[in-house]
Amino acid sequence: MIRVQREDFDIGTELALLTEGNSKIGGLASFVGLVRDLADQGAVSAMTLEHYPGMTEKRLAEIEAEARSRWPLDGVLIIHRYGRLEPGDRIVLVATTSAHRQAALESCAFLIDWLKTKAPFWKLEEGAKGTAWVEAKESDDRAAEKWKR
Amino acid sequence: MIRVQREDFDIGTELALLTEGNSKIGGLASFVGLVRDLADQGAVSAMTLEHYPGMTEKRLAEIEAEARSRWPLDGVLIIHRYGRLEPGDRIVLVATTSAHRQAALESCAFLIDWLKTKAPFWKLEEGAKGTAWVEAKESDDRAAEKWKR
Amino acid sequence: MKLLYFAWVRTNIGKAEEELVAPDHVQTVEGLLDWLATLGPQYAAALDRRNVIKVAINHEYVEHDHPVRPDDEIALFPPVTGG
Amino acid sequence: MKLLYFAWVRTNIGKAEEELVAPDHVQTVEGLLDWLATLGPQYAAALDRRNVIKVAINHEYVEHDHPVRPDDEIALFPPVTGG
Repeated sequence: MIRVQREDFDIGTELALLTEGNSKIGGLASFVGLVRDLADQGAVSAMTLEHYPGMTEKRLAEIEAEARSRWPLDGVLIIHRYGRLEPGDRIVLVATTSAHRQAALESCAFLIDWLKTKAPFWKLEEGAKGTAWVEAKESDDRAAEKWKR
Repeated sequence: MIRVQREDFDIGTELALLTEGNSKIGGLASFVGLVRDLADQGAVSAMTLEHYPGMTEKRLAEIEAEARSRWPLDGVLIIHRYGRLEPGDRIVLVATTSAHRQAALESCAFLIDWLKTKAPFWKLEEGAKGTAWVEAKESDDRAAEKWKR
Repeated sequence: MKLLYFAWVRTNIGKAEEELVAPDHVQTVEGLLDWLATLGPQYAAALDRRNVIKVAINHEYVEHDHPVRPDDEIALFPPVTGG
Repeated sequence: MKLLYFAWVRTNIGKAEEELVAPDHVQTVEGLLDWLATLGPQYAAALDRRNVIKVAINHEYVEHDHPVRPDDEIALFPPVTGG
């Protein structure tokens, strides 16, 4: 399931929904990305996440479909927020459930790595010296590369 | 933090505690292991987890220390239950937080892989034909092997 | 065609979207970017780092040699930084 | 020494723990296992798959050539299956 929303989400509620009533699940893996406070480096006190409505949902659905084609998954959940967020705020939740532990763990890492290089979101950071668009990181490209087939 | 307990735990509460008040955290990775219902394979309707009180806590603390030596982690949480559990019940929670996504994801996978081959727990399954001790899996040994240095 | 701009492509050009009718010789993304860069200094600045600009046509990523058509929705943006 | 048994080592031997005084020639885990196997058919059965038996002395994993001492807490169990 894909959700792109301005509102916050509750991790416990979301993960509970993903496993509820399905006792074939052996493992639930999840990752939550949060806004880091880099104020001591003169950087972020807050950020605004821009996205491309319409394309975002399609690309996330495609990433979910790719994960399902690679691993035997029961549930897949991706929630990504947009709008203004402050340090400590949740940005993204990805979670997967499977009968098998490795399938859940690997697909969860895959989802966040691919999302980071393929889903149309951009971060505008507010720092001491004004705002600046975050530059894409090579380390994120390398993380996505390792899942290439 | 290490907890070995008979009682269930609430995933949302535990993960919230792990991030609360620390805005240096960029990523929270977690894994929950659950009792699978294999009744259609004539196997588990329930299981009992035995452990070695005293040694269990020490080995889990050692696994946490090993993870902290390999990755820059803020929080580490391992909760493992013992006693009788039924299909759908939570068995184990491992969770890690870090400034960096890959550190959280990798250390979370490491913790559950090592725990599976090093922490003194044993599963006694209740099936249609009585009880049987679960045999260790080669796939778990291989999963742990990949973290060897 | 409908043009959409995001992140620093948007802030450089100074608008989020516009309807444009490209001249007939604009047949590919490459040609479109060449032509857009002539529309004013803000376009030239936005498209200066040409090789990093990502392009999506009708919500699908495409390469710079992809054809463009009059009824396409074409989005131009920097490498993504979500997650 | 204090012996602890877990999982099928425990259910085969029929008890969870016991205090035993090993003869002087029992100097290593290997020697201890040899001697235990002579204590009765249930011990022999529990220790039959000798190479898979894991051993912890005072809560630390040890190999079968590790020395044993009279005041040790020695646990014998199958490969672990938690998580």
